[in-house]
Amino acid sequence: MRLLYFAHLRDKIGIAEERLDPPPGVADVAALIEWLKGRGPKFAAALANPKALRVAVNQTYVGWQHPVTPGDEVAIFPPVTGG
Amino acid sequence: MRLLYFAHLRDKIGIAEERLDPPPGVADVAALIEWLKGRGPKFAAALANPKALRVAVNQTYVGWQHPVTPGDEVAIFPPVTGG
Amino acid sequence: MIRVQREDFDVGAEIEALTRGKTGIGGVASFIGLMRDVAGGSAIRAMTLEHYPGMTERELERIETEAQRRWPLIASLVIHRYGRLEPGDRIVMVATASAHRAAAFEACEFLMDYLKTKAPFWKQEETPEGPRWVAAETSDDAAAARWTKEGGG
Amino acid sequence: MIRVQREDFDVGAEIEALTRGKTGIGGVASFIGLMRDVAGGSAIRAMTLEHYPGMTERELERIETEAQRRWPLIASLVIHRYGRLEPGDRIVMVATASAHRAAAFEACEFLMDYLKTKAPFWKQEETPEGPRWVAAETSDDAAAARWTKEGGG
Repeated sequence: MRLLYFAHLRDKIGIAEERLDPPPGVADVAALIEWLKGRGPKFAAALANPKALRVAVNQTYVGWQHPVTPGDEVAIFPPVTGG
Repeated sequence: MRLLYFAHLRDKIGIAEERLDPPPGVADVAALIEWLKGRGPKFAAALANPKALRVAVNQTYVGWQHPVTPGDEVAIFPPVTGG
Repeated sequence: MIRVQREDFDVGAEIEALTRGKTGIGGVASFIGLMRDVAGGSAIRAMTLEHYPGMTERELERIETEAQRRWPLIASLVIHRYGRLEPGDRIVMVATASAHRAAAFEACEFLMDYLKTKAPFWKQEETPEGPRWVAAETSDDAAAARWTKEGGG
Repeated sequence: MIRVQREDFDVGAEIEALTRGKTGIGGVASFIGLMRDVAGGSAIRAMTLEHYPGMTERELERIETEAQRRWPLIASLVIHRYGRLEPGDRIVMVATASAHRAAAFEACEFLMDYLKTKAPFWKQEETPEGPRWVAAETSDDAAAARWTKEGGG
Protein backbone atom coordinates (compact mmCIF):
# COMPACT_ATOMS: atom_id res chain seq x y z
CA MET A 1 0.00 0.00 0.00
CA ARG A 2 1.24 3.46 -0.92
CA LEU A 3 0.56 6.13 1.69
CA LEU A 4 0.72 9.88 0.93
CA TYR A 5 0.51 12.77 3.38
CA PHE A 6 0.02 16.41 2.40
CA ALA A 7 0.35 19.93 3.80
CA HIS A 8 0.53 20.28 7.61
CA LEU A 9 -0.18 16.56 8.02
CA ARG A 10 3.05 15.80 6.20
CA ASP A 11 4.88 18.41 8.29
CA LYS A 12 3.61 16.85 11.53
CA ILE A 13 4.28 13.26 10.51
CA GLY A 14 7.59 14.18 8.88
CA ILE A 15 7.01 11.87 5.89
CA ALA A 16 5.54 12.73 2.48
CA GLU A 17 5.17 9.21 1.17
CA GLU A 18 5.78 5.64 2.31
CA ARG A 19 5.07 2.04 1.34
CA LEU A 20 3.39 -0.02 4.04
CA ASP A 21 1.89 -3.47 4.53
CA PRO A 22 -0.82 -3.09 7.16
CA PRO A 23 -1.91 -6.34 8.83
CA PRO A 24 -4.81 -8.20 7.14
CA GLY A 25 -7.34 -6.97 9.71
CA VAL A 26 -6.91 -3.40 8.44
CA ALA A 27 -9.62 -3.56 5.79
CA ASP A 28 -11.13 -0.07 5.66
CA VAL A 29 -10.12 3.58 6.01
CA ALA A 30 -11.18 3.83 9.65
CA ALA A 31 -9.10 0.77 10.62
CA LEU A 32 -6.15 2.07 8.61
CA ILE A 33 -6.19 5.44 10.44
CA GLU A 34 -6.41 3.67 13.81
CA TRP A 35 -3.50 1.42 12.89
CA LEU A 36 -1.42 4.40 11.67
CA LYS A 37 -2.06 6.24 14.98
CA GLY A 38 -0.44 3.32 16.77
CA ARG A 39 2.79 3.79 14.85
CA GLY A 40 4.10 6.56 17.10
CA PRO A 41 3.34 9.90 18.78
CA LYS A 42 3.75 11.94 15.58
CA PHE A 43 1.12 9.83 13.81
CA ALA A 44 -1.15 9.87 16.85
CA ALA A 45 -0.99 13.67 17.03
CA ALA A 46 -1.36 14.31 13.29
CA LEU A 47 -4.35 11.96 12.94
CA ALA A 48 -6.03 12.76 16.28
CA ASN A 49 -8.97 14.78 14.90
CA PRO A 50 -10.91 12.77 12.28
CA LYS A 51 -12.97 15.84 11.27
CA ALA A 52 -9.78 17.55 10.11
CA LEU A 53 -8.83 14.64 7.84
CA ARG A 54 -9.76 13.94 4.23
CA VAL A 55 -8.95 10.60 2.64
CA ALA A 56 -8.60 9.63 -1.02
CA VAL A 57 -8.17 6.05 -2.19
CA ASN A 58 -6.69 5.80 -5.66
CA GLN A 59 -7.12 9.58 -6.07
CA THR A 60 -10.85 9.61 -5.30
CA TYR A 61 -12.42 11.00 -2.10
CA VAL A 62 -13.81 8.21 0.09
CA GLY A 63 -15.62 7.86 3.39
CA TRP A 64 -14.32 6.08 6.48
CA GLN A 65 -16.02 2.80 5.67
CA HIS A 66 -14.37 2.56 2.23
CA PRO A 67 -12.26 -0.65 1.85
CA VAL A 68 -8.49 -0.47 1.48
CA THR A 69 -6.44 -3.21 -0.22
CA PRO A 70 -2.69 -3.79 -0.52
CA GLY A 71 -2.41 -2.33 -4.03
CA ASP A 72 -4.12 0.96 -3.15
CA GLU A 73 -2.74 4.49 -3.15
CA VAL A 74 -4.13 6.07 0.01
CA ALA A 75 -3.74 9.81 0.59
CA ILE A 76 -4.53 11.53 3.88
CA PHE A 77 -4.67 15.31 4.02
CA PRO A 78 -6.33 18.31 5.68
CA PRO A 79 -9.33 20.12 4.14
CA VAL A 80 -8.23 21.73 0.90
CA THR A 81 -7.53 25.46 0.52
CA GLY A 82 -7.04 26.07 -3.21
CA GLY A 83 -8.78 28.51 -5.53
CA MET B 1 -37.95 71.58 -26.51
CA ARG B 2 -35.57 69.13 -28.13
CA LEU B 3 -37.17 65.82 -29.17
CA LEU B 4 -35.12 62.68 -29.92
CA TYR B 5 -36.38 59.38 -31.36
CA PHE B 6 -34.34 56.16 -31.44
CA ALA B 7 -34.27 52.74 -33.09
CA HIS B 8 -37.50 51.56 -34.79
CA LEU B 9 -39.37 54.57 -33.41
CA ARG B 10 -37.09 56.84 -35.41
CA ASP B 11 -37.53 54.61 -38.48
CA LYS B 12 -41.34 54.79 -38.19
CA ILE B 13 -41.48 58.52 -37.54
CA GLY B 14 -38.79 59.25 -40.10
CA ILE B 15 -37.07 61.86 -37.91
CA ALA B 16 -34.15 61.40 -35.49
CA GLU B 17 -34.31 64.78 -33.82
CA GLU B 18 -36.42 67.94 -33.93
CA ARG B 19 -37.01 71.19 -32.06
CA LEU B 20 -40.62 71.80 -31.09
CA ASP B 21 -42.67 74.27 -29.11
CA PRO B 22 -45.67 72.35 -27.76
CA PRO B 23 -48.62 74.52 -26.62
CA PRO B 24 -48.57 75.61 -22.95
CA GLY B 25 -51.16 72.96 -21.95
CA VAL B 26 -48.64 70.19 -22.72
CA ALA B 27 -47.09 70.05 -19.26
CA ASP B 28 -46.17 66.41 -18.70
CA VAL B 29 -44.91 63.38 -20.64
CA ALA B 30 -48.39 61.87 -21.14
CA ALA B 31 -49.72 65.13 -22.61
CA LEU B 32 -46.65 65.47 -24.82
CA ILE B 33 -47.11 61.98 -26.26
CA GLU B 34 -50.81 62.69 -26.93
CA TRP B 35 -49.95 65.95 -28.63
CA LEU B 36 -47.22 64.27 -30.76
CA LYS B 37 -49.71 61.58 -31.87
CA GLY B 38 -51.90 64.36 -33.29
CA ARG B 39 -49.09 65.52 -35.59
CA GLY B 40 -49.77 62.89 -38.26
CA PRO B 41 -50.35 59.19 -39.00
CA LYS B 42 -46.64 58.26 -38.64
CA PHE B 43 -46.53 59.72 -35.12
CA ALA B 44 -49.89 58.14 -34.25
CA ALA B 45 -48.66 54.70 -35.38
CA ALA B 46 -45.22 54.91 -33.79
CA LEU B 47 -46.56 56.09 -30.42
CA ALA B 48 -49.74 53.97 -30.36
CA ASN B 49 -48.64 51.47 -27.71
CA PRO B 50 -47.54 53.25 -24.52
CA LYS B 51 -46.17 50.01 -23.02
CA ALA B 52 -43.63 49.85 -25.84
CA LEU B 53 -42.33 53.36 -25.14
CA ARG B 54 -39.61 54.55 -22.80
CA VAL B 55 -39.14 58.25 -22.11
CA ALA B 56 -36.12 60.14 -20.80
CA VAL B 57 -36.19 63.82 -19.87
CA ASN B 58 -32.76 65.42 -19.82
CA GLN B 59 -31.19 61.95 -20.19
CA THR B 60 -32.92 60.42 -17.15
CA TYR B 61 -35.74 57.84 -17.30
CA VAL B 62 -39.06 59.34 -16.21
CA GLY B 63 -42.64 58.22 -15.76
CA TRP B 64 -45.65 59.54 -17.66
CA GLN B 65 -46.57 62.13 -15.05
CA HIS B 66 -43.12 63.74 -15.18
CA PRO B 67 -43.31 67.45 -16.13
CA VAL B 68 -41.86 68.71 -19.40
CA THR B 69 -40.73 72.29 -19.91
CA PRO B 70 -39.60 74.22 -23.01
CA GLY B 71 -35.86 73.85 -22.31
CA ASP B 72 -35.98 70.03 -21.89
CA GLU B 73 -34.35 67.35 -23.98
CA VAL B 74 -37.02 64.64 -24.31
CA ALA B 75 -36.11 61.26 -25.80
CA ILE B 76 -38.68 58.63 -26.76
CA PHE B 77 -37.50 55.13 -27.58
CA PRO B 78 -38.41 51.43 -27.44
CA PRO B 79 -37.24 49.13 -24.63
CA VAL B 80 -33.45 48.85 -24.77
CA THR B 81 -31.62 45.82 -26.17
CA GLY B 82 -27.95 46.36 -25.37
CA GLY B 83 -25.50 44.12 -23.52
CA MET C 1 -14.81 53.14 -14.83
CA ILE C 2 -17.16 53.12 -17.81
CA ARG C 3 -16.41 53.47 -21.50
CA VAL C 4 -18.65 53.64 -24.57
CA GLN C 5 -16.67 53.12 -27.74
CA ARG C 6 -16.75 51.97 -31.33
CA GLU C 7 -13.39 50.14 -31.12
CA ASP C 8 -12.75 46.63 -29.85
CA PHE C 9 -11.03 46.12 -26.49
CA ASP C 10 -8.37 43.77 -25.10
CA VAL C 11 -9.86 41.73 -22.25
CA GLY C 12 -6.56 40.71 -20.68
CA ALA C 13 -5.12 44.23 -20.82
CA GLU C 14 -8.30 45.71 -19.34
CA ILE C 15 -8.30 43.31 -16.38
CA GLU C 16 -4.58 43.84 -15.88
CA ALA C 17 -5.01 47.64 -15.84
CA LEU C 18 -8.00 47.36 -13.50
CA THR C 19 -6.17 45.30 -10.89
CA ARG C 20 -2.54 46.40 -11.19
CA GLY C 21 -1.00 47.37 -7.86
CA LYS C 22 -4.23 46.70 -5.93
CA THR C 23 -2.99 43.74 -3.89
CA GLY C 24 -6.09 43.70 -1.69
CA ILE C 25 -8.01 42.20 -4.61
CA GLY C 26 -8.67 38.48 -4.15
CA GLY C 27 -10.93 37.92 -7.14
CA VAL C 28 -12.02 39.45 -10.41
CA ALA C 29 -15.30 38.36 -11.97
CA SER C 30 -15.86 39.35 -15.55
CA PHE C 31 -18.36 38.90 -18.32
CA ILE C 32 -17.82 39.37 -22.02
CA GLY C 33 -20.80 39.52 -24.35
CA LEU C 34 -20.14 38.26 -27.88
CA MET C 35 -22.20 38.59 -31.01
CA ARG C 36 -23.94 35.32 -31.90
CA ASP C 37 -24.46 34.18 -35.48
CA VAL C 38 -28.05 33.09 -34.91
CA ALA C 39 -31.00 34.79 -33.22
CA GLY C 40 -34.68 33.96 -33.29
CA GLY C 41 -34.05 31.16 -35.77
CA SER C 42 -32.34 33.40 -38.37
CA ALA C 43 -28.72 33.50 -39.44
CA ILE C 44 -27.31 36.91 -38.57
CA ARG C 45 -24.69 38.38 -40.89
CA ALA C 46 -23.99 41.43 -38.77
CA MET C 47 -25.67 43.89 -36.47
CA THR C 48 -25.52 47.58 -35.71
CA LEU C 49 -25.67 48.88 -32.17
CA GLU C 50 -27.21 52.33 -31.87
CA HIS C 51 -27.12 54.26 -28.63
CA TYR C 52 -28.08 57.59 -27.04
CA PRO C 53 -24.80 59.46 -26.57
CA GLY C 54 -24.76 61.28 -23.28
CA MET C 55 -27.55 59.31 -21.66
CA THR C 56 -25.65 56.04 -22.20
CA GLU C 57 -22.68 57.28 -20.21
CA ARG C 58 -24.95 58.68 -17.49
CA GLU C 59 -26.84 55.40 -17.11
CA LEU C 60 -23.70 53.26 -17.04
CA GLU C 61 -22.16 55.54 -14.42
CA ARG C 62 -25.33 55.42 -12.36
CA ILE C 63 -25.41 51.61 -12.50
CA GLU C 64 -21.73 51.34 -11.63
CA THR C 65 -22.16 53.70 -8.66
CA GLU C 66 -25.08 51.58 -7.46
CA ALA C 67 -22.96 48.39 -7.69
CA GLN C 68 -20.18 50.07 -5.69
CA ARG C 69 -22.72 51.11 -3.08
CA ARG C 70 -24.10 47.57 -2.75
CA TRP C 71 -20.86 45.55 -2.77
CA PRO C 72 -17.35 46.18 -1.40
CA LEU C 73 -15.71 46.57 -4.81
CA ILE C 74 -12.08 47.57 -5.09
CA ALA C 75 -12.38 48.22 -8.83
CA SER C 76 -14.98 47.92 -11.56
CA LEU C 77 -15.19 48.40 -15.30
CA VAL C 78 -17.94 48.55 -17.91
CA ILE C 79 -17.10 48.81 -21.61
CA HIS C 80 -19.90 48.82 -24.19
CA ARG C 81 -19.36 49.10 -27.93
CA TYR C 82 -21.61 50.63 -30.56
CA GLY C 83 -21.56 50.54 -34.36
CA ARG C 84 -21.48 47.59 -36.74
CA LEU C 85 -20.41 44.20 -35.39
CA GLU C 86 -20.05 40.75 -36.89
CA PRO C 87 -20.53 37.29 -35.32
CA GLY C 88 -17.86 36.54 -32.73
CA ASP C 89 -17.15 40.24 -32.09
CA ARG C 90 -17.03 41.48 -28.51
CA ILE C 91 -20.01 43.72 -27.60
CA VAL C 92 -19.67 44.38 -23.90
CA MET C 93 -17.35 43.70 -20.99
CA VAL C 94 -18.00 44.01 -17.28
CA ALA C 95 -15.35 43.31 -14.65
CA THR C 96 -15.61 43.61 -10.87
CA ALA C 97 -12.80 43.16 -8.36
CA SER C 98 -13.20 42.56 -4.65
CA ALA C 99 -11.38 40.99 -1.73
CA HIS C 100 -13.63 37.92 -1.99
CA ARG C 101 -15.31 36.14 -4.86
CA ALA C 102 -18.97 36.28 -3.81
CA ALA C 103 -19.09 40.09 -3.98
CA ALA C 104 -17.26 40.14 -7.32
CA PHE C 105 -19.64 37.59 -8.89
CA GLU C 106 -22.81 39.23 -7.59
CA ALA C 107 -21.78 42.74 -8.63
CA CYS C 108 -20.81 41.50 -12.09
CA GLU C 109 -24.21 39.86 -12.63
CA PHE C 110 -25.96 42.92 -11.24
CA LEU C 111 -24.12 45.20 -13.68
CA MET C 112 -24.95 42.98 -16.66
CA ASP C 113 -28.61 42.68 -15.67
CA TYR C 114 -29.04 46.43 -15.21
CA LEU C 115 -27.09 47.30 -18.30
CA LYS C 116 -29.36 44.99 -20.32
CA THR C 117 -32.52 46.72 -19.12
CA LYS C 118 -31.37 50.33 -18.59
CA ALA C 119 -28.49 51.30 -20.88
CA PRO C 120 -29.97 52.98 -23.97
CA PHE C 121 -28.63 50.69 -26.70
CA TRP C 122 -30.63 49.14 -29.53
CA LYS C 123 -29.57 46.31 -31.83
CA GLN C 124 -30.53 46.07 -35.46
CA GLU C 125 -29.67 42.71 -37.04
CA GLU C 126 -28.93 42.05 -40.69
CA THR C 127 -30.88 38.89 -41.51
CA PRO C 128 -31.45 37.13 -44.87
CA GLU C 129 -34.93 38.72 -44.77
CA GLY C 130 -33.52 42.22 -44.28
CA PRO C 131 -32.78 44.44 -41.27
CA ARG C 132 -34.63 43.67 -38.04
CA TRP C 133 -34.72 45.56 -34.75
CA VAL C 134 -34.16 43.22 -31.83
CA ALA C 135 -37.10 43.07 -29.40
CA ALA C 136 -36.45 43.40 -25.67
CA GLU C 137 -36.50 40.12 -23.73
CA THR C 138 -38.86 39.78 -20.79
CA SER C 139 -36.26 37.44 -19.25
CA ASP C 140 -33.93 40.45 -18.99
CA ASP C 141 -36.54 42.41 -17.03
CA ALA C 142 -36.97 39.42 -14.72
CA ALA C 143 -33.21 39.15 -14.23
CA ALA C 144 -32.96 42.82 -13.29
CA ALA C 145 -36.02 42.64 -11.02
CA ARG C 146 -34.42 40.06 -8.71
CA TRP C 147 -31.97 42.71 -7.45
CA THR C 148 -34.89 44.87 -6.37
CA LYS C 149 -36.52 42.01 -4.49
CA GLU C 150 -33.35 40.93 -2.73
CA GLY C 151 -32.49 44.48 -1.75
CA GLY C 152 -28.81 44.11 -2.62
CA GLY C 153 -25.82 42.07 -1.50
CA MET D 1 -10.33 21.99 -20.58
CA ILE D 2 -8.35 21.90 -17.34
CA ARG D 3 -4.73 22.76 -16.68
CA VAL D 4 -2.56 22.55 -13.58
CA GLN D 5 0.65 24.48 -14.02
CA ARG D 6 3.44 26.37 -12.29
CA GLU D 7 3.58 29.15 -14.94
CA ASP D 8 1.40 32.23 -15.14
CA PHE D 9 -1.30 32.48 -17.83
CA ASP D 10 -2.59 35.21 -20.15
CA VAL D 11 -6.28 35.85 -19.41
CA GLY D 12 -7.11 37.54 -22.71
CA ALA D 13 -5.34 34.90 -24.79
CA GLU D 14 -7.06 32.09 -22.87
CA ILE D 15 -10.54 33.53 -23.42
CA GLU D 16 -9.74 34.23 -27.05
CA ALA D 17 -8.57 30.63 -27.60
CA LEU D 18 -11.60 29.26 -25.77
CA THR D 19 -14.14 31.15 -27.88
CA ARG D 20 -12.45 31.48 -31.30
CA GLY D 21 -14.65 30.30 -34.16
CA LYS D 22 -17.53 29.33 -31.84
CA THR D 23 -20.03 31.95 -32.99
CA GLY D 24 -22.90 30.37 -31.06
CA ILE D 25 -21.35 31.78 -27.88
CA GLY D 26 -23.23 34.79 -26.56
CA GLY D 27 -21.42 35.24 -23.27
CA VAL D 28 -18.27 34.29 -21.41
CA ALA D 29 -18.18 34.51 -17.63
CA SER D 30 -14.80 34.29 -16.01
CA PHE D 31 -13.20 34.50 -12.63
CA ILE D 32 -9.58 35.16 -11.81
CA GLY D 33 -8.30 34.53 -8.30
CA LEU D 34 -5.40 36.75 -7.25
CA MET D 35 -3.08 36.50 -4.30
CA ARG D 36 -3.89 39.07 -1.63
CA ASP D 37 -1.24 40.77 0.48
CA VAL D 38 -3.16 40.35 3.72
CA ALA D 39 -4.91 37.38 5.30
CA GLY D 40 -6.18 36.85 8.83
CA GLY D 41 -4.75 40.21 9.89
CA SER D 42 -1.17 39.40 8.79
CA ALA D 43 0.84 40.85 5.94
CA ILE D 44 1.66 38.03 3.51
CA ARG D 45 4.99 38.21 1.69
CA ALA D 46 4.35 35.16 -0.48
CA MET D 47 2.67 31.79 -0.43
CA THR D 48 3.33 28.32 -1.75
CA LEU D 49 0.58 26.23 -3.28
CA GLU D 50 1.08 22.51 -2.86
CA HIS D 51 -1.13 19.99 -4.64
CA TYR D 52 -1.64 16.27 -5.20
CA PRO D 53 -0.48 15.61 -8.75
CA GLY D 54 -2.79 13.16 -10.47
CA MET D 55 -5.71 13.60 -8.13
CA THR D 56 -5.82 17.35 -8.81
CA GLU D 57 -6.33 16.80 -12.54
CA ARG D 58 -8.92 14.08 -11.89
CA GLU D 59 -10.93 16.29 -9.54
CA LEU D 60 -10.84 19.30 -11.84
CA GLU D 61 -11.96 17.15 -14.77
CA ARG D 62 -14.75 15.65 -12.69
CA ILE D 63 -15.96 19.11 -11.62
CA GLU D 64 -15.80 20.44 -15.19
CA THR D 65 -17.76 17.44 -16.49
CA GLU D 66 -20.39 18.04 -13.84
CA ALA D 67 -20.69 21.71 -14.86
CA GLN D 68 -21.10 20.70 -18.50
CA ARG D 69 -23.80 18.23 -17.50
CA ARG D 70 -25.73 20.85 -15.53
CA TRP D 71 -25.47 23.82 -17.91
CA PRO D 72 -25.47 24.15 -21.72
CA LEU D 73 -21.83 25.19 -21.98
CA ILE D 74 -20.19 25.61 -25.37
CA ALA D 75 -16.72 25.84 -23.84
CA SER D 76 -15.13 25.86 -20.40
CA LEU D 77 -11.69 26.28 -18.90
CA VAL D 78 -10.09 25.81 -15.50
CA ILE D 79 -6.45 26.76 -14.91
CA HIS D 80 -4.92 26.39 -11.44
CA ARG D 81 -1.34 27.23 -10.57
CA TYR D 82 0.91 25.69 -7.93
CA GLY D 83 4.29 26.69 -6.51
CA ARG D 84 5.41 29.97 -4.96
CA LEU D 85 3.31 33.09 -5.62
CA GLU D 86 3.56 36.70 -4.53
CA PRO D 87 0.84 39.29 -3.85
CA GLY D 88 -1.00 40.28 -7.03
CA ASP D 89 -0.09 37.02 -8.80
CA ARG D 90 -2.82 35.08 -10.57
CA ILE D 91 -3.70 31.80 -8.80
CA VAL D 92 -6.68 30.41 -10.66
CA MET D 93 -8.85 31.15 -13.68
CA VAL D 94 -12.25 29.73 -14.58
CA ALA D 95 -14.09 30.65 -17.78
CA THR D 96 -17.43 29.38 -19.05
CA ALA D 97 -19.02 30.16 -22.40
CA SER D 98 -22.67 29.65 -23.31
CA ALA D 99 -25.31 31.02 -25.66
CA HIS D 100 -26.79 33.07 -22.81
CA ARG D 101 -25.33 34.79 -19.80
CA ALA D 102 -27.24 33.12 -16.96
CA ALA D 103 -25.79 29.67 -17.71
CA ALA D 104 -22.29 31.09 -18.08
CA PHE D 105 -22.45 32.94 -14.74
CA GLU D 106 -23.94 30.02 -12.81
CA ALA D 107 -21.49 27.46 -14.18
CA CYS D 108 -18.55 29.76 -13.43
CA GLU D 109 -19.63 30.19 -9.80
CA PHE D 110 -20.29 26.47 -9.49
CA LEU D 111 -16.79 25.64 -10.77
CA MET D 112 -15.15 28.08 -8.35
CA ASP D 113 -17.18 26.83 -5.39
CA TYR D 114 -16.40 23.18 -6.10
CA LEU D 115 -12.78 23.83 -6.87
CA LYS D 116 -12.42 25.60 -3.51
CA THR D 117 -13.78 22.65 -1.57
CA LYS D 118 -12.66 19.65 -3.67
CA ALA D 119 -9.47 20.33 -5.62
CA PRO D 120 -6.53 19.04 -3.52
CA PHE D 121 -4.52 22.24 -3.13
CA TRP D 122 -3.08 23.63 0.09
CA LYS D 123 -1.73 27.11 0.71
CA GLN D 124 1.17 27.88 2.99
CA GLU D 125 1.64 31.59 3.64
CA GLU D 126 4.89 33.35 4.52
CA THR D 127 3.98 35.72 7.34
CA PRO D 128 6.21 37.92 9.53
CA GLU D 129 5.68 35.23 12.23
CA GLY D 130 6.86 32.45 9.92
CA PRO D 131 5.17 29.98 7.59
CA ARG D 132 1.48 29.25 8.22
CA TRP D 133 -0.83 26.70 6.58
CA VAL D 134 -4.10 28.31 5.55
CA ALA D 135 -7.15 26.83 7.30
CA ALA D 136 -10.17 25.83 5.22
CA GLU D 137 -13.06 28.31 5.32
CA THR D 138 -16.48 27.11 6.40
CA SER D 139 -17.94 29.78 4.08
CA ASP D 140 -16.47 27.81 1.16
CA ASP D 141 -18.29 24.65 2.27
CA ALA D 142 -21.51 26.65 2.52
CA ALA D 143 -20.98 28.10 -0.97
CA ALA D 144 -20.47 24.62 -2.44
CA ALA D 145 -23.44 23.16 -0.54
CA ARG D 146 -25.95 25.49 -2.21
CA TRP D 147 -25.44 23.64 -5.53
CA THR D 148 -26.50 20.41 -3.84
CA LYS D 149 -29.64 21.94 -2.42
CA GLU D 150 -30.69 23.61 -5.64
CA GLY D 151 -30.10 20.49 -7.67
CA GLY D 152 -28.40 22.30 -10.53
CA GLY D 153 -29.26 24.91 -13.13
